[in-house]
Amino acid sequence: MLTVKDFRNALLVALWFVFLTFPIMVIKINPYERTIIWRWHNLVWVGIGSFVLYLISRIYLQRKKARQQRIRQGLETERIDWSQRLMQERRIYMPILVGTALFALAFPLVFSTYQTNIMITALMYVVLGLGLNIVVGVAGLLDLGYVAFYAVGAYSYALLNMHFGLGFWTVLPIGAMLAATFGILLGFPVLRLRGDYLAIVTLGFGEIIRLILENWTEFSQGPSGISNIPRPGFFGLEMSLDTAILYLYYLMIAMVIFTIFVVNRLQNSRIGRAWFALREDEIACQAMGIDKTRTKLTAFALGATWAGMVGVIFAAKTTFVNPASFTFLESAIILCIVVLGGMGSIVGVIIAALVLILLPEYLRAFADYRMLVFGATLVIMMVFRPQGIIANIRRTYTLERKPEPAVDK
Amino acid sequence: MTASKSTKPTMTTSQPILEVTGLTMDFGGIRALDSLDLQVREGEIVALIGPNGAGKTTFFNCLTGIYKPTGGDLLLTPPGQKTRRLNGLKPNKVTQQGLARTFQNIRLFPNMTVLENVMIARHCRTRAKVLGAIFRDRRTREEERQIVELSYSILEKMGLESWVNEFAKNLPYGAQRRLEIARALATEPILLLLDEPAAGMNPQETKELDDLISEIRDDGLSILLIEHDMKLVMSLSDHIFVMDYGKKIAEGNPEEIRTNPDVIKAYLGEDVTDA
Amino acid sequence: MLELKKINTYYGNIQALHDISLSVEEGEIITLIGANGAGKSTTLMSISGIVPPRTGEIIFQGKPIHELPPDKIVALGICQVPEGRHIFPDLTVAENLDMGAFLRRDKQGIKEDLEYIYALFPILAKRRNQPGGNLSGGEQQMLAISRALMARPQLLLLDEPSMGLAPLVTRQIFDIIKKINEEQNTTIFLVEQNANLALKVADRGYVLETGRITMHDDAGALLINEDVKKAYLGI
Amino acid sequence: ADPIKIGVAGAHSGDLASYGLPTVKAAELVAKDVNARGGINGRKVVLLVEDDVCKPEVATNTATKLVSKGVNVVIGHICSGATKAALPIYKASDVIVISPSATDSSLTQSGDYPNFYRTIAPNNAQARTEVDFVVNVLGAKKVAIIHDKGDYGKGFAQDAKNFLEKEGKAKVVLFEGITPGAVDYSAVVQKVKRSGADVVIFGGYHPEASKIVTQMRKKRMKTIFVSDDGVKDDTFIKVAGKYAEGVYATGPADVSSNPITREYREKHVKAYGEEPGAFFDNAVAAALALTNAIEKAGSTDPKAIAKALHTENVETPFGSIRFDENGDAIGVGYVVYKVENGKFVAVK
Amino acid sequence: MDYFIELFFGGLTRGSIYALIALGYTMVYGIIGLINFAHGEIYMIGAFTALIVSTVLSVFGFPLLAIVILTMLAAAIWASAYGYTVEKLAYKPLRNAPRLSPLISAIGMSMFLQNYVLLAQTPDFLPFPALIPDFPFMERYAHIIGSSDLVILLTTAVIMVLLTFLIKFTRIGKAMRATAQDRKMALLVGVNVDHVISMTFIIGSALAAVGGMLIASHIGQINFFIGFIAGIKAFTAAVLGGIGSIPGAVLGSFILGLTESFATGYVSSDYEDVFAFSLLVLILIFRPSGLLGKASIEKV
Ligand SMILES: Nc1ncnc2c1ncn2[C@@H]1O[C@H](COP(=O)(O)OP(=O)(O)OP(=O)(O)O)[C@@H](O)[C@H]1O
Ligand SMILES: Nc1ncnc2c1ncn2[C@@H]1O[C@H](COP(=O)(O)OP(=O)(O)OP(=O)(O)O)[C@@H](O)[C@H]1O
Ligand SMILES: CC(C)C[C@H](N)C(=O)O
Ligand SMILES: [Mg+2]
Ligand SMILES: [Mg+2]
Repeated sequence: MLTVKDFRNALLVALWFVFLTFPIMVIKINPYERTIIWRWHNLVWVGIGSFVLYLISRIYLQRKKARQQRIRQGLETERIDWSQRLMQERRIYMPILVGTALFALAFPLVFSTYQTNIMITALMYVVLGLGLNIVVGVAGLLDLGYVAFYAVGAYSYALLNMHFGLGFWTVLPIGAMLAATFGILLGFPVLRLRGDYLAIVTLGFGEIIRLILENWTEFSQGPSGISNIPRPGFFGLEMSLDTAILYLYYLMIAMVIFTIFVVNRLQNSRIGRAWFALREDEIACQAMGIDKTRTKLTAFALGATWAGMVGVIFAAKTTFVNPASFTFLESAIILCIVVLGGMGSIVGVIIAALVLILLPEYLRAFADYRMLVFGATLVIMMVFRPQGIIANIRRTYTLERKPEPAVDK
Repeated sequence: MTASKSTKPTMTTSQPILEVTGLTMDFGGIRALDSLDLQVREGEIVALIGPNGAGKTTFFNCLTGIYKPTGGDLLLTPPGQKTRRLNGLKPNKVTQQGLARTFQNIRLFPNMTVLENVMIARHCRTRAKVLGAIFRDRRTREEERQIVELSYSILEKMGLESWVNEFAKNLPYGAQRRLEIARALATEPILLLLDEPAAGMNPQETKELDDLISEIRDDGLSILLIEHDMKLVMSLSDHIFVMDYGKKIAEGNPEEIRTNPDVIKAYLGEDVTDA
Repeated sequence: MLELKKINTYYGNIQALHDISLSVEEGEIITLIGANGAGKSTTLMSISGIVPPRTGEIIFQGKPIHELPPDKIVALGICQVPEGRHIFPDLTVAENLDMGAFLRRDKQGIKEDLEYIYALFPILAKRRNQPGGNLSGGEQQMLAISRALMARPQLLLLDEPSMGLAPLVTRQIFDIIKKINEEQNTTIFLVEQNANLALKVADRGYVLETGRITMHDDAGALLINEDVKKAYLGI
Repeated sequence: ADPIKIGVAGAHSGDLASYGLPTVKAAELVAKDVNARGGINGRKVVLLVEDDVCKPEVATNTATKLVSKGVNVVIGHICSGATKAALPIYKASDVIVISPSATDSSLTQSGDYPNFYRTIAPNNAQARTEVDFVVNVLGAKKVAIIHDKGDYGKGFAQDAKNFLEKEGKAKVVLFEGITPGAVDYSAVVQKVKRSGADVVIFGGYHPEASKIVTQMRKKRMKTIFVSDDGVKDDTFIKVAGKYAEGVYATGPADVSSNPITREYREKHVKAYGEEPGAFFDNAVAAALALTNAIEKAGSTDPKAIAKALHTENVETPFGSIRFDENGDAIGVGYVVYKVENGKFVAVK
Repeated sequence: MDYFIELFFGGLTRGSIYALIALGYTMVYGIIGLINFAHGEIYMIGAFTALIVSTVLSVFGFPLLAIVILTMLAAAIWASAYGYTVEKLAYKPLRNAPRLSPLISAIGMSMFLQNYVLLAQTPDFLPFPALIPDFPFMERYAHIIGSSDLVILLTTAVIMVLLTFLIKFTRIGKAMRATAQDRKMALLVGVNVDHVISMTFIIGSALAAVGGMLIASHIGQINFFIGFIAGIKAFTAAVLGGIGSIPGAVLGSFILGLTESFATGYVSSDYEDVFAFSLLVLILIFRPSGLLGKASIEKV
């Protein structure tokens, strides 16, 4: 299968990486003592590693090519993408759906409080992902400052609770509304910016919010943050930690279901179509009578609403907020969830959120290699599935003589 | 189209529905439109021809709000209604007033299905809001049903019904052109603007397009057409405007234009049989 | 000069060309006609190496070129004026023309050719310092053809040069095509929707239907062929 | 008998790992000793080490994980922010926490966290020491205070400002936060210069401190630079080089002559082949205090342990200590150091 | 007045630093429309390589001048090699992918490289030797502008002129512009697009490395995270100036540097970044394509 040429290339690749990583992998200096440690063994590892990886990638490519060849010769039918199959065949996805639902319900009963706690975090990111998905995936507005709205939600609860003693359930809608308001305030001036200009402005906005929280001590208690935020209450019931986490878990499950329901309906509505169209071609969109600014604002504000709600939940879950939780990296992770999941695809976003949030958590055993692996995973996933885990499928309509739309999703 | 519009217009006595006076458009130093005057009457097919770069597309862009004209007036008078100015309106407002267009370079929504492409065009004639979309109340459901039905019937008429669930980008070129027209029709326009609909079509396909455009007119729409295919222009138009350097250099019926020496010199060339 | 031997071209898994074989002799004008989506542009893209064929061979002046990258193919003297013109929008007209001569190094020759082009299309001379993106459709088409000519190609591939052009200009362009062919002895491979016009200037013609060559004859003969008339000439 | 589970939480990976890892090692060394002695009251000690990367939101997960594994007591967390986020979870499960390094004043002084103890003095004690030094010893009349906007640096700076203003002996002429990681601090430095301050008090860590000192000296400014224990780290001197000369920094009292300190530092070198890192002594103190308290309490009942912590003295690298009603270690304080000839030397 | 001048020069230095990084951002963006988040990491790797090489050289007893020159060369070479490899691994396979996929790949690359250096070297700050000595003739002005500030300013100016020349008048420059505007057509006029894109990454990375070395020597310390913050600021500067435009990147950087300097000097450094980003928002509201970016009305 592998030819001599492949081996020669592998050797060249290995040599290149040996050269490339030489200063950083091999030489370790101690600038204080002015001593140098030469770690030649690293060189060997790099060489062998890149040699093997190259050969593996060759084999993978060859296999893929061979399969295409066979398809062309009619020896093999084309494999439908598994994600498409998953979504289209009721026979497959119904059992999965039921299974997932049962698993989700039983989860905290089967696993430890810690696992449940992690899962709550993951579920929060599911909702954040779905919220940002409206903005980025559906409406095509690249928002790198989504975390700002998350912060607005979290601080709404922290501050309103601290000053006025408002409870979780009161603040949940208030936080959502405040975030939406911020979304609209920001959206007005900047939404006419194109693509990446919008991206950097939203990034800036995210930073501005965080810096204000950090510096305006009188308002937000600055970097030391606000602590002792109460967990969500349940008719004034005293709850132990375990129960509180259990309660929060089911709350998040409900929240996820609610979000999926709303996002799904929105996508398949008049507004959802307008968002998709806007992503495709703004000028044609306007020529079809769609108010660009207003449609974008709606998407922005709705996305922010969700961030606001999750923000409130975040504050309630950690019982402590400080500005350090709302850095650009957070926005980047949420964006990764959306893109990795497959822009505009609800199921994809859910899977991606679970993977991206649970992965580093379970990789914790690898300690230092965790973020290295995380970064590499992002790159590899994108290279092999650039359209995301599950490419979005547009709703199709079946029309009989008497047309009646039927949802195929 | 919808039943209300099926009365066939009388050709000559009808009112102008579009009245353009002194339209001027400058790009930096370039004057792309130079006090252009033009009218379209109800039920007419009016052609706009002229050399490349004469400003025809620019005129469409001014009309539909994509460019803001430097000067002049754009007046629209829907049949039986008051006259309104289109100057400075945003593109979406113009569409709402009853103007719909196609683009010289096709601008479909490539990753949406054919049906959805048309459904989008119903946006400006429907009202469902966020809450309606979430709760999907009776009115929203009814509205959605109507959108689908109407869009489908338009596609049928354009001979695109076999493609409904196909991505727009996967359609053959000719079908994409037709889809663009279908999409424009779905906005319920009173005046349809077509920018070189026959470009890239072979003579056979052009002939089919000819029939299609006449049919649309027979449904009661007025049409303003930019086209370089003289066969199509001559056979379809009731009235022709000829532009050069942003100015009108001639107008008249096809026969007058065909023999107008200015037009021959600037645009047609000596021998018009091939083109 | 150019020979396509049983080429098969794919977009992903969709096959656009099936066993296309054709040949072009030095100094002639051949034309490829066919309906929308027949695969005309794909044929040209395969020759230029942008969408290389998966199987089959393309031989240019005795050398196989189907595995060469596009820039090497251009270097051999095959230039294409693609469908939709593809003007560099932010380069000026002059810079666009300059890009056409990207692979040439003879400063003097480039200068002469530039003069020749400005004489051929005076409007381009007038607009030489304007960004190409602001030109009208017709002006852009002229610029696109001129840009290809700046490479002094031996084989010029033209994809629907008349699309969107005023009748007068269309005729001008066809005159120029003939002129280039005669004066500079440039071989021309013309893809056209306007089959009437194309067959009139061409020596030979091929008919392409859904990715397969279905007919091949002298241009004159095709012009009077009943099937061709019905399907492509709209008569 | 069941082993006693001691959680060790803090930053063990990422950019702050160097603050957290020495604690793990300290805990390991102490646990080894205890187990070699046969454990506490016959029960072996096991360590549950968990990483929180110094992030509050991660710290809550870490804490939950430790609690659900049934820890009896926790050594950690390392950063004040993370500690604040984690404490309510321990509190809800009645777990005693003792930190070697979290210095935020409110952790002990707000009364919110009765289960919290620490073997390092709070920021305001440090600020107190520093302000006294600046005003009384250096005789400063105008003081510029800058900080790195972080929870630690700003907290400290704020405390210093409060003390200065309350006493009114010196004027605070500038109080500003700088952006950590910025490429250049010349504007702030100019501003300090213009303010005419005789002394700069900086709250934050050594990377920023060395940048600022360097830029000040490069601009030929002679303003005295005084900073906190985030700066009292040999790395500071190494990075700032000659510009470090004359800089003052507060830090835990020099305990290198204490036999316990020496003992554990030697053990560290033996076990890991290098000198221990930041907060090692504090962490050893924390581990010793905890194990001692459990032993004295005779059980892992939190109330009993708490009582022992408050009442029973224990020998640590900082001498014989116990904890006051807030949870601060009595007898652990700060002294002022000055960089002289490339070394931190305690100022008498 | 003195104070103003001091702040002004401080701002200029800061601006030059941003500019050296911003140029790479803007070039890559101009050509493949990608916000190359990993660019900041290339800058960091350049600085690390410089530190390693200069230490090794000085341990071996090379004279200062030789150290400076060899270090700069080594930093540029290795940073270019990283830039080249990153493009080949993480972006090239995504040429025809949806627009955001390469962006995520870039974010992943950025995390990977940060942690790679963290693991292979150290998470701690390391002192960086002052490669630029204090020039005696600058002593009189030392309270206003230091020797390394001067060198940074001059380097930026020279690089900008060279780069403008490269883009405007050389073959590779023309090829870059053509590729940036229409990749398919560039192929059809005979441009080797892969080669041009690689070259863009190589040049941008080399610039970043030079920047990394100068800045590290100016500040006197580095760690694995320096690329991130500087990268974000540099990117902001590039957008401010009109992304894709070389002079724009430099102008944007100076404006950003000066704004930050004056904001700190006359208002408060607490809100230094708030000022920077607010300025960005404000400028983009009035000039949606940045200061020198083309205000493109799309022709339809
Ligand atoms: N956005 C713009 N900026 C600058 N100049 C423009 C712009 N749009 C059009 N022009 C100029 O205006 C003139 C008219 O262009 P327009 O596209 O309207 O021509 P046209 O009549 O549609 O030509 P064609 O038949 O070739 O499509 C041209 O010279 C063109 O260069
Ligand atoms: N980039 C692409 N991806 C997928 N399919 C394509 C692509 N380009 C063309 N096709 C398909 O390949 C077939 C041949 O297209 P091609 O553009 O070669 O036709 P053509 O004969 O040039 O038509 P036209 O007259 O419209 O220019 C068509 O079915 C088309 O849909
Ligand atoms: C030095 C840091 C690791 C801890 C710091 N003392 C704090 O309270 O956050
Ligand atoms: Mg036009
Ligand atoms: Mg074609």
